[in-house]
This record gives sequence, structure tokens and C-alpha cells, in this order.
Amino acid sequence: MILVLLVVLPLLGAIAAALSGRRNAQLPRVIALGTTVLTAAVSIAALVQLLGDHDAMFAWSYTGEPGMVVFRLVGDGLAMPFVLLTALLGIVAVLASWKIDDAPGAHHALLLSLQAAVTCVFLAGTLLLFYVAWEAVLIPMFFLIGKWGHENRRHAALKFFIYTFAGSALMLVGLLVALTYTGGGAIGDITVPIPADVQVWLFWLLAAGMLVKIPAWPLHTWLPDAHVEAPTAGSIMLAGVLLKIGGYGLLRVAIPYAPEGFKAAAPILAGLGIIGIVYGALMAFAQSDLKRLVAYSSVAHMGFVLLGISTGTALGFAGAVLAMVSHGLVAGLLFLLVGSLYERTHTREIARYGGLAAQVPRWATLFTFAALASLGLPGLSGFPGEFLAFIEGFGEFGWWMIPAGIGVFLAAVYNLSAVRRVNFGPLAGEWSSLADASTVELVAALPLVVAIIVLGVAPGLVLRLTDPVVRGITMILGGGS
Amino acid sequence: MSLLAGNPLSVVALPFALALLIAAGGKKFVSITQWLAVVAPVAAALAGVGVLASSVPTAAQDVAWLSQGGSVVTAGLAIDNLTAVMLVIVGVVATCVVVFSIGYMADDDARPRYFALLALFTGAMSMLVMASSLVTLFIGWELVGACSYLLIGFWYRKPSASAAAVKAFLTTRIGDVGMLLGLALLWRVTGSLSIPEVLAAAPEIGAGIVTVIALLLFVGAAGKSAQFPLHIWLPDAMEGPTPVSALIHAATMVAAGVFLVVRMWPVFEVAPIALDVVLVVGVVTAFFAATVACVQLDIKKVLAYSTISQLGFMFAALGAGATGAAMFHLTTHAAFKALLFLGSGSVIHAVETQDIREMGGLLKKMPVTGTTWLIGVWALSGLPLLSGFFSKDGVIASVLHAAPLAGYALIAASLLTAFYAFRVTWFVFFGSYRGSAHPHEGGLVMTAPLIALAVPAIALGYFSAPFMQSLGHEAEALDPVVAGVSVTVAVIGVLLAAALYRLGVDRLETERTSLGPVHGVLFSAYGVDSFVTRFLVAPLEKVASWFYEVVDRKVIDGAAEGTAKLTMLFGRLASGLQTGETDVYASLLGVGFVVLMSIAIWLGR
Amino acid sequence: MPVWMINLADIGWLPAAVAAGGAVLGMVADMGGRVRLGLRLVSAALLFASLLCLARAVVPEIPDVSSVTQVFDVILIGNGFSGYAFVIYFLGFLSVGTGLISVREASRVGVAALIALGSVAGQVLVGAFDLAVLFVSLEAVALVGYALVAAGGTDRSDEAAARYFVQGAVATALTVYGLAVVVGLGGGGTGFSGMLDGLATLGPQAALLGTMLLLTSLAFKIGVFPFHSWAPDAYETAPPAAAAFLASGLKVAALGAFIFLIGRAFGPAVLSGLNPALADTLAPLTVIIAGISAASIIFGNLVALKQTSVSRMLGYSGIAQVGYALVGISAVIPGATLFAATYAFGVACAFLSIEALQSAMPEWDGSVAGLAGAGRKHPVAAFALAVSMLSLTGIPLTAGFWGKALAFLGGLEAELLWLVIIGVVGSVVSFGYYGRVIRSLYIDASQEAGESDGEESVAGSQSATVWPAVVAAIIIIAFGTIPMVTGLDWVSIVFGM
Amino acid sequence: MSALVLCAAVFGLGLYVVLTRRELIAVLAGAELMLGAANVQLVSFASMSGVPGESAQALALMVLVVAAAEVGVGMAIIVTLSRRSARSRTDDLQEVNG
Repeated sequence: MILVLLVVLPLLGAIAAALSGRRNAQLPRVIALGTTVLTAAVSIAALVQLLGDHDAMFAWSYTGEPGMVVFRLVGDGLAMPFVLLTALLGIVAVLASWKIDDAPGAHHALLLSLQAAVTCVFLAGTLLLFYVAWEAVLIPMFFLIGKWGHENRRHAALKFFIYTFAGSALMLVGLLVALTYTGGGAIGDITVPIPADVQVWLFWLLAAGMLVKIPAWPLHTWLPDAHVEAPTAGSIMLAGVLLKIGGYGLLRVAIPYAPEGFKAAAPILAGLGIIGIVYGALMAFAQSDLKRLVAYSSVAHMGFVLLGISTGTALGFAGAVLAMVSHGLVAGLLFLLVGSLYERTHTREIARYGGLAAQVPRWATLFTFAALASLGLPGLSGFPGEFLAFIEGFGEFGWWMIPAGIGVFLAAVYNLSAVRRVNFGPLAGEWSSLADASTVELVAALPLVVAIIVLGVAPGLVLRLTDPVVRGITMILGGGS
Repeated sequence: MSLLAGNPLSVVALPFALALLIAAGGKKFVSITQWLAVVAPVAAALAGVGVLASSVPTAAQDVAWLSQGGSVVTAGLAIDNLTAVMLVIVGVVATCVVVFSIGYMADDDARPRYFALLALFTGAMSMLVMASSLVTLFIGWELVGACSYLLIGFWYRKPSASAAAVKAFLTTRIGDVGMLLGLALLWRVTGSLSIPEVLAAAPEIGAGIVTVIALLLFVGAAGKSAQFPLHIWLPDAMEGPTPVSALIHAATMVAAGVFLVVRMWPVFEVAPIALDVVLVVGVVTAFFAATVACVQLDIKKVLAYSTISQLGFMFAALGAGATGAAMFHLTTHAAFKALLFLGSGSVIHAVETQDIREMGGLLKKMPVTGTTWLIGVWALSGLPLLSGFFSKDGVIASVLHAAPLAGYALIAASLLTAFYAFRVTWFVFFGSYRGSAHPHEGGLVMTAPLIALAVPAIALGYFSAPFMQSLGHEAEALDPVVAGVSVTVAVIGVLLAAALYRLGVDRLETERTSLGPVHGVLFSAYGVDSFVTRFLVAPLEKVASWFYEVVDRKVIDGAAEGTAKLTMLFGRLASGLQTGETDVYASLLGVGFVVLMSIAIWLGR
Repeated sequence: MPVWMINLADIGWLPAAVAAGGAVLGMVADMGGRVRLGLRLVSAALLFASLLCLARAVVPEIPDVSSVTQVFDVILIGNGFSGYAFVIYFLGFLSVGTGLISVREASRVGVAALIALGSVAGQVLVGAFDLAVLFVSLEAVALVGYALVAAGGTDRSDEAAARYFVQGAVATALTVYGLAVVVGLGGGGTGFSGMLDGLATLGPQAALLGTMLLLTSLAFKIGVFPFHSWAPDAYETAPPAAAAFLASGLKVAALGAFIFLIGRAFGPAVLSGLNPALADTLAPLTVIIAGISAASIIFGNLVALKQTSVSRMLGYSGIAQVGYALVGISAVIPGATLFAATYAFGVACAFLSIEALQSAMPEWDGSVAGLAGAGRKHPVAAFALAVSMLSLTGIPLTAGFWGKALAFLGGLEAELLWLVIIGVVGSVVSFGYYGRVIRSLYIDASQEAGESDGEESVAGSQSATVWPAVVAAIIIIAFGTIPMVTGLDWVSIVFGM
Repeated sequence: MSALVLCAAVFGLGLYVVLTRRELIAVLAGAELMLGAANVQLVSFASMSGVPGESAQALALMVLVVAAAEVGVGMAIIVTLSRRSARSRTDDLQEVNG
């Protein structure tokens, strides 16, 4: 029952925020914050319950009708880290949009419904619910970008929607094919395995939507436009959580339903991942717009996730999960900072910045910290995931890891050059009266910083959760190491 | 003592905690908290001494850091004699540097950040040396790099400082990527990253693969220890505060490369080709760095190139298989080079400039700094009775046995070492003061560390026997022939420097003209730096922006937006069918039926 | 359930009679000059008829198939058909419920009566098991269609009606020719079963010609690709409320007939059981239908992208939507029937909200861009339009999603993966034009600078016509979310799958 | 056999008239011609096949009724067109397109 709460609570909060929005601007913010904090508490309770009976896959499903079970929530080790990440970023997103005064009620309502939809994706127990929640995520995001975005938000919102919708439409065909074969509709109970020749093209159908969402290399061009135009809270949720349902979908649906297809596709996926790492880093280095730089860095980070998944080994999957959770935290923090800076300077041109460390020391320290985490400095959350993806990738694909190594170096290049151009050097004249990060922003950033450090020092916390599920997946893949 | 020695984790956790405390303390409590920064290195030193005294290595505190589905990546810490020696070095030097910094950085307003980073560095360095798994070593390795980045770029307002910081991190990062590839290859071949297991499995790995692993690890070491061609970052790293240069860029971090090779010695042992490469790189770096040092005019740049050259000596010894000699030279070098750097720090503090042409006659004005500097320079040049003589002799002897030609190059390098060492000494400490400031000796807090470091610089030479035993090597006797040759060569160097000094200070000016083109080459360190910026860094920016403008915006994004425009175009074409004429519609109906009918018939045949 | 109510509902033809009676009474009231009363009478009759049908489908006590009225083999109350009948009558009720403000005062009750009679003809068409009845009801539906378009009362609507009429006449001629071949040559009588035996006696080409000709009129009525030319003009010029019924009620009836004719009578699944020889002579039918479906999806979506007027865009998107319906038609799982119902509600809701918006914003020229800022000024109507757009695209949590999912599932069942993929890509392209409507409603700021934020929508006239759109929108959302929890079983009961 | 040829010919003629003539009324006449031809065809086929075709005859009667209704509606539309905008030719009915 606790799982349903996780999905329903934000929805109720959304409705309350929307209704209260009419009267005054402050009420929806308080409601939104209350709801997200409550949801976080519930998700922690769910975690405790999961840890109680270790590899319990406690599920809740309304199976009134004997026919196709549609609404079934499953909270297991693989889903839980992402659910917690969503709850945490939900709070950060609400705090990040504290000063939104253009229809705050609607804004917070959309944020909460986005969070509910994403949580539902992670907890989805049936193929149809997985798809429905996957699509439901698009609507609030479309309006968030469209209504509260920046200059050419109209184009970005439509492009984001159609691009992702195209991918997920193909995924729908894949899901329906899987449904026709397995009938049950509940994720995981594949009574009769799908014939191998079908699996080959079924994997690509299923993976289509996910590769767009991750984003894998050639399918990434919607990301920078969507990020640059999205409001701060939108970017945080978009980068922090929306990119994860792609990787999660691969592990949860694409691989179990089409293992043979996955094995055939693994080298291509690895190739796309590696290109993503190098390409994303190169693009980030070439950017003059700060938010676009962070967007392309997401492409680079998610390249590691794809690489980790394509190895097909238990540690590879673990690396992918770690990289995803860490990217959620790091990208969330980066977008929070970039957003808060934009609110005060109204420009994202890196060239106009310089020497901010002197003027806004707290902001600058957080930005340097986030950049170091983003380049995968050990001791911070970025390192374990990328390290595992790297060594397991080497185990499977050998010297193809050299370009990935170049990507690791380029990550340091663009991150540090961004820090230097923004923080160091002489203070740019026009920012002499710039205010430092406000307390609300610091309170929002604090949990992210702590989580980044904790996850960097002790990744075992997450790995302990995902172990049983990952073992199951590797079993399906034929007892890969 | 035993608490610290027995429990390596505390030796790492304590500095991190202290760093947090210092940072949290902020400006108000800095005058108190800065002393906390001293506690961290002291703890490290005590732990080292504890193990050395009892010579009982502590059991490894291993933990399954990353485990999933049966395969495990362990992380852990342990202290054996080699680690203990490094801990003592790091501990002693760091303590002196922190104490010195309290005086040196007295009037800087960002002291909490400075001392917090120093504590953080000590923690990271001790993690690096105490690592019992390659993963922990790599973590320490990169954290040390990050601290050096933050400390070089400490005075971030100076654009040159922030550029140097980025350059340092990126160049060492190239080495780290090489090392990462080595780790990955080890993981694939041996299935584990814990050092004891890897070293045990080393002999069975195929000759080819083990050579590649050794070379990759050496790339990492070369990056961190600034060996050719990855040395370009060290001279620029002098932008950081001088105590930082003393700690990080003279004694500890740069020595990590040597430590890595010694720690992973069983792997290098079975890879002779790799050892030859190490030897060649070591000798090349030693000689060329020494030549460049001879024409530098900035006191810290001289010392920086001297460090690169001395590290070249150590790697040459490693290449020749003499890990004991290399470690002994590393230890003595740490002592006298840190002393020289702190000495230069106290000089710069006094005369507010780093250009030796505006100094002179400081021996009289700053007696303590002067005398300790003389001790340091005496040891650096390998003159008899001080530690440099013994350790350098061991290095040159082992290299001569292994490769005579390399030995001669090293001897030439030691001549140049003596020359540049005393060239600086004559012009800074003798003659009359040419600068405009009024130099005076720093407070006790600055002079005490100098004296403290002078002691090991003098005495260490005589402890080579116990030092070698603790590292498990038998102590060779001093080779009289080699000793004689190296002393004479050192004396020649000194005399040459004296001759140069005799010709007066303007002689430094005319150096440029008299040496002609050679001077330009030497001064710019063979143009390696400008080569890199022109042929590697600048093109990267151009390639990146071309890729962005053309590939991303036009090709990939173009394809996405293009399909949308294409569908719109087809829409306009297809709508042509709706002309509005009634007869067209009716005929469309008729023709449509006929077409469908014929298809049906054709299919049904 | 009281006994008298059961036998009352038991009478098969009662809903039809009620609707027709309502129409007549309405006309009488109109003659007396009481337009409001007339409208209310017709809508009350339609509502009652729809509830009757719903009762038949849902309430178990009322026996279903047994009491099929066998007059001319027309199933007025068969299990699957009462669900359909409910949809047709209810949509008729909603259309009339708007008060038909966009139609001229004089002919308002006339159009309402037409809608009522159209729904009766629709019910008969869906339930027809006899060629004669099929033909007559189909032509009745067609005639009502011409009249509804002509009801626009503008030059443009007259022109569209004329063209529609000409094409309809040609299609009817072709159909009669088909009847001639099937009934005449075959000689098996007009009942479906007799027809099949008759067809079997014909040679393969003749049988094929006969069935193809028969299908032409149905294909023309549902506006599939080669026979689609009338649809865009008709929807653009017809008054929105009339277009609502034309696009939903009448089209659903024709689609239902098409599905049952193909699915039940000629469908491979059925035929191979009865008469394998005939099955393979008619095999090409499935290929043709798949071809038509693909062509409609591609053509409909492409041209809709170019449109600026919302109604005309809905016309073209209607062509594509029918294409989706045909994807799952030859499969056992009747995805097509559910799709027809969900599509009907979607397009009806769209036109009803256009009706509401037009009466609230007289200055609106019917264009997508003209809707800018309407989300803020007329929140209720805009919400209904947005929901209809999402449902027509097939976004989850709306009824449209279940329709499409099952239609495509049917397509996969019939091994038509390529067609399903075209269908899916088509729905993605469809958001290109449906999304633009939502975007202009909510995201674009309205053009007039002085538009003050606080000014609420004009309460008076606007609220009068908006409730039908809202009811349709609520049904769409209910259809979309409830199956999320309960699964699709109760839906299949209503539609007798 | 001759009935088949005759009806088909008349049907073709009707179609030709619909496609080529510009005046609406002529087009309407053409359509009715096609309908009539098809009707006759229906009856002739029934008699040809020898099976007692009473259902065919009944059907033919129904087609006649439908045709009549159709003409009624058709003429109504044509009359409103000519009265309201004085247009009776198909080539001036091209306003609604695209």
C-alpha cells in the first residue's frame, strides 16, 4: 500500500497546489514543499521496509479483474534508488522554483504531477503501466518548458515532446509485441520465452524509446534545446530524473524481454556509449552558453551509463545504476546553481562571466564542487559508476576503451575550463553588485552535496539494494559474470 | 602511536575531519584552527614511525567497496615498511610546511581555505601511500591531483595562476587515464585490483601484456612526477604559494610516481622492456631539465627544473633496478628540496620578488635562511659529508652498472646540478643587495622549520644502512671510484658558478646574448610547452567548435529538424490533391475503385 | 429491477422509436414557433434512447441476444450492438445539447431532428445483418450527412454539400452495382448468410468484384483514402455542432458496419471456418484494407500538418484516424470497435468545444493561431479541446490511448507489424498538429496587447453551450484512467467484444 | 447476356456525363442514370441466374425509393446553391480547397 502512497501523494499535492494557486502565490509553494517532504519520508519508509526482508520484491496490485492486470506497482532493489532520487530532487525542484511568480499554482502542480508520473515509471509492475507512466511524464514537462521557459520555448517544448514521443511510440509497438507473446503483461513473469529471431528486432523496438530518453549519441539533439529553454525546476527534474527512465527501462524491460536481442546489440550500444562520452565532452567544451554546456555534459555522463549497461555483466549494470543516480545528483546541483545565477544575471553567456569567486564565494565553491563531481573525481559520486563502467567495458570490449579514456580526459577539460572562465580570473565589472546564493538555494543544495559525498565514499549502499535484481538479470542473460 | 599505526583508516579520516573543521571555522577561528592543520601530518609521521619501530606491518583493513553479482572490487589500507617510510617523509615535510605557512600566509585573507586544503592534501597523500588496493591508490592519486589544482590556483584572481592550475590537473589527468587503462587491463587479466593479489599474479601474466601494464602504470607515474614529456605543468605550478610548492611540488606528490613504481615493483620486474623505457626517460629528463635550470632567472623556476631533474635521477635508478637507491634518494631529496623551497619562500617573503637579479647579499641580512640554504644546496650538488652525496652516489653507481652511457649522462647532469645550484646561491646570498625592499629574517615560525629540515638534510646520509634494511635491501658500501668522480664533477660545477659570479651581476644579462640561440631554446625548456599549446590545445578548441557548429547543429540536429520540414513539405504536396473541382473528386473516387479492383484481381490470380 | 422496466427495455426497437418520436415532436413544436421546446424535446428523446441502450448492454437481467428482432435480420439490441447504439444516441444527444447555436435560428430544430433520425439510421446500419437493410440505412445516413453539411447556411457549406452529394451519388451507384452482382448473380438472398452461399457459387473474380463494390459505399462513408475528398470540406464548412455528430455519430455507425461486415461476414477468421474456398478468393481483401489503412494514415497526417483551420485539420486527421481503426480490423481481438468508440468521443469533444469557443469568441476565424491565449480566457472550453487533442493523439490517461493500443494490438495479432509501425509513426506526426492547438491554447500569449489577465470569460452565452464538451471530456478521461485500475474487462462488456 | 452489356454501357455513359458536364443538374442526372442502370442490372442478373429472385426484386424496389430520396436532397442542395449565390456550374464551386 505504501507504494501507492508514493504515487498518489504527489498527485494530491498537485491538485491542492493548483486549486490554492488562484488565491495567493505563497500557498502553493508551501503545499508543494510539504508534499515533497512527505513523499520523501514515505519513500524512506518504503526503503526501510525493503531492507527489512532483504530481497523482498514487495508488490501491490489491484487484480480485481482476472483479465489483463494493468495497475501493479513493484518496489524492488532496482527501483528504490531511483525512487529516492526522485523524492530528493522533487524537494530540490520545489525549492529551486521558490521565486516563480507567474502562475505559481500551476507551476508547482505540474512539478508534482511530473514527480508522481516519474515515480510511477520506476515502480511500474506491468508493461502497459510502464508505458502509460512513461508517456504521462511528457505532458507536465511539455507545459513546464512551454509556459515558464525562456526565449524560444515554444519550439523547444514541441520538439522535446515529438522527439521523445516518436521514440516511445516505437517502444509501444515493442511492448505490444511482448504482450502478444507473454500475455501476462506483468513485467518479469516471462513464462514462455520469446523466440530468439523475434527478440533481435524486438530489442531494438523496445530500446528505441529508451535510447532517445537516455539520450544515446545520435538521438540527443533534443536535450540541449529542452534544457536551455526549461525553467530551473524543469531542468533539474529533466536532467535529474527524466534521463534515468531510459537507462532504467533498458535494465527493467528491454534486456529481460529480449536477452538474445540485447546480446546481439551490445557492441553497438557500447559504441554509441563511447561516442556519447567523447562527443558529449567535446560539445560541452565548445559551448558558450552555460546551461547548454551542462546539457551536453549530461550526454557525456549518460554515455557511461550506456557503456555500463552494454557490458552485460553484473558489475557493469551496477556501474550504470551508480552513474545514473550520481548524474541525477550532480546534474541536479549544476542546474540549480546555473538557474540561480541566471535569475540574478539574466544571461547564460560564459564569456560575460569571470572572477565570480570573489563576488559570490558560496556560489563559486558549490559550482567548483559540482564541476569536480561532474568530472568524476574519486571520493565523489561520479567516480564509482564511471570506474566500474570503464573496467567492465575494458573486460568486454578491450582497447575500445581508449576513446572512453580520452572522454574521461575531455570531461576534466570542459569542467575545469568552465570553472576557470566563470569563477577565476579578474571579476567582470558588471557583476560587482551580484548577491551571493540565498539561503533557500543553499538549503536546496545541501542535501545534494551530502548525497554526492556519501555516494562517492560508500557506493555499497546502492549496490546492496540492486544486487538481487541485477543477479536476476544476469541469470536471464545466461549467467554472465 | 600504536593506535595510529594499528588503524590506517584513522590516519586518513583524521585529516579529512580536520579539513572540514578548519573550513567550518572560517576566518574568525583561523588563528586557532590553522594549528590544527599541523596535527594531521604529525599523526601520519607517528603512524609511520610506529610501524618502522615495531617493523610489524599492520594487517590490511580491506572492504568490498564495489560488489555485485559475485564479482568484487576491494578497497583497503595497510601500512608496511615502504608505506611507513613515505608516511614519515610526508609527515615531517608537511609539518614543517604547515608551520612555515602560518608565518608565510599570515596576512592572506583566505587562510581557512588554504589550511583546510593542506590538511585535505595530507589525508589524500597518506591514503595514496597506505593503499592496499589499486582502487584506493587511484582515489588517493586523483584527490592529491585535485588538491594540487586547488592550491596552485589558490590566488585565483591571477589569470596565470588559474591557468597553471588547470594545466597541472589536465596534464596529470592524461597520466591518470593511462594508469586507469593499466588498471582496467590488470582487472581483465587478474580479475582483482587488490595489490597483494595482483603482485602475486604478476609473474604468470604473459610477457607482452605485463609490459603493456607496466608501461601504462609508468605513464601515470610520469604524469604525476613530471617526467618528460608530461613535465610542462611543474614549472607553471610555481604560481601557487611557495609552501605549497615545497610540500607538493618538491617532496610528496611528485614523489608518488616513484612510490607507485616501487610499490608495483614485481610487475615492473618481469617487464624488462618497460624498465629500459623508464631508464631512458629518467636519464633524458634528468639531463635536459638540468640544462634548462642553468639559465632560469626566477628562483622558484630553478628549483622546479631541479626537482624534475632529480626525479629523473630516481627513475633512472629504478630503470637500472635499484629500488633501494631510488627510495633513498627520494627521501634525501624530499628533505633538502623542501628546505630549499622553504628557503626561497622566506627570501621571496622578504624581498617580494622572485627574480634573482634583484636579490644579492642576503646571507648577511638573513643568516638562518642563508645557512640552511647553503646546507640544502650543498646536499643537492652531492658534495661530500651531506645526505645528497650518499644517495646520489648510490643512484649513479647502480645506473653505471646497468648502462654505462646513461651513467655518464647522469654524471654530466650532476655537474650541471652543482652549477645551477651555486649560480643561484652566489647571486642571491653573496655580493651586495640589488633590490629596493629591505630584507629581514622571518619570525621563529618561519625559521624553525628551516632548521628542522636542515637536520635530515645533513644527517640522513649516514643512515643509509638501516634505511636499506627496512626496505629489505642489503646496504651496498660506497663505491669509492664513483664517489671520487662525482665529487670532482660537483666541485667543477661550483667553480664554474663562482667564475660566472666573478664577472659581476650584469653577466646574467649578457648570458642571453653570449649563448645566442641556445639560450632561447634552454630558457623556453626546448619549446615543449609552446609546442603543446600550439599543436594540441588550440586545435582542440577549433575541432570542438567545428564539431559543434557542423556535426551537431547541421548534421544531426539538421536531420531531426529536417525530417519535420520534409513531412511538412509532403503535406503541402499531398494537399494538391484537394483542388476543389467536383469532377476531380468524382474521378478520384472512380479511379481509386478501379485501382483497388485491379490490385485485388492481380492478388487473387 | 422492477419487472415492468425489464419488459419495457426488452422491446428491441424501443430506443429507435423514442428517438424518432422525439424528432417528430420536435418538428411539431418548431412549427408552433417554440424552438427552445423543440430542441429540448429532441435532446430528451435522444438521452432516453441512449440510456435505454446502455441499460441493455450493462444490466445483466435484461436478456440480450434472445430478443433480437428478426425483422429483416436487423439486430437492434444484440449485445455488442447496444453498446454501439448507446454511443451513437449519446453523441447525438450531446450535439443537440449545445443548442446548435451555430445553425440559423430557423433551421435549428430541423437539424436536431435530422441528428435524431441520423442516429436511428446509424443504429440500424450497425445492427444490419441484411444487405437490403444495410443499403437503405447507409443511404439514410448519407442523406442526413449531406443535409447536416448544407445546414451551415453559407456559400462555402453549400458548395461542400454539393460536392459531397455528387461523390455520394457516384458511390451509391457503385454500391447498387455491387448489390446487383452479389444478390443478383449470387441469388442467395439479401441475408448475410444467404449472401455468403451466393458468393460461393460465383467465380472468384465476380465474387471479388461484388464484395469490393459493396465495400465502396462503406469506405466512402468512413472517408478512407481514395474516397476521402469530401471529408475536409464537409467538416470545415458544417456548423461545429452538426459536424460533431457527422464526424462522430455517423462515422462510428459506418465504421461499425464496415468492421462487422469485414470482421463478421468476410473476415478471414470467420470465413475460413464456414467456407474455406471463398476464404482464399477473398484473401486479397485483407491486403487491400491494410493498403488503404496505410495510405489513409500517411495522407491524413501529412496534409493535416499543413492546415491552419482547426476544423479542416480535424477533417484530415479524421482520415488518418480511420486508417488506425482499419489496422486492427482483421484480427480476432476487435480493437477496431473500441477504437471507433474512443475516436468518436474524441472528435465529438473537439467539435463541441469548437462550438463553445466560437460562440464565446465571435471574432475567432477558426484558425489554430487565433486560439492564442484562449486557455486563460475560456478555461473550460479550452480544457475540453486540449483533452480531445490528447485523446486523438493517443496519449495515455485518455480514452484514445486504449483505442489505439488495442487497435495496434489487433494489428500485431494479424502479423501486420509494418502497418502498426506506420500507425505509430502516424500518431507521432499527429502531435505535430494536435500539439500546436494545445500550444496555442495554453502557451502562446494572446495577440491583443491589452488583454487583461483578470477578465474572466464572458459568463452568459459561453457557459450555455460548453457543458456537452465538458461531459465528453470527462468521459474521455474516465475512459482513460479507470481501465488503468480495473483493466479493460468492463469496457468490453459495454462494447460486446 | 445483352442486358449485361446494355446496363454496363448506360452505367458508363452516366459516369461520363458526371465527369465531363459542368452544370450541376446535368451531373445529378448523370448520377441518377448510373443508379438506374445498376438497378436494372440487379434485376437482370436475378432473372439470369434462374434462382427465384424475389428478394432481388424487393431490393430493386428499395433502390428506387432511395434514388428518389437522393434526387430530392440533391435538388434541394442545387436550388439553395443557385438561389443564394447564383452558382450552378461545378467550376465556380472551387472556393473550399487546400
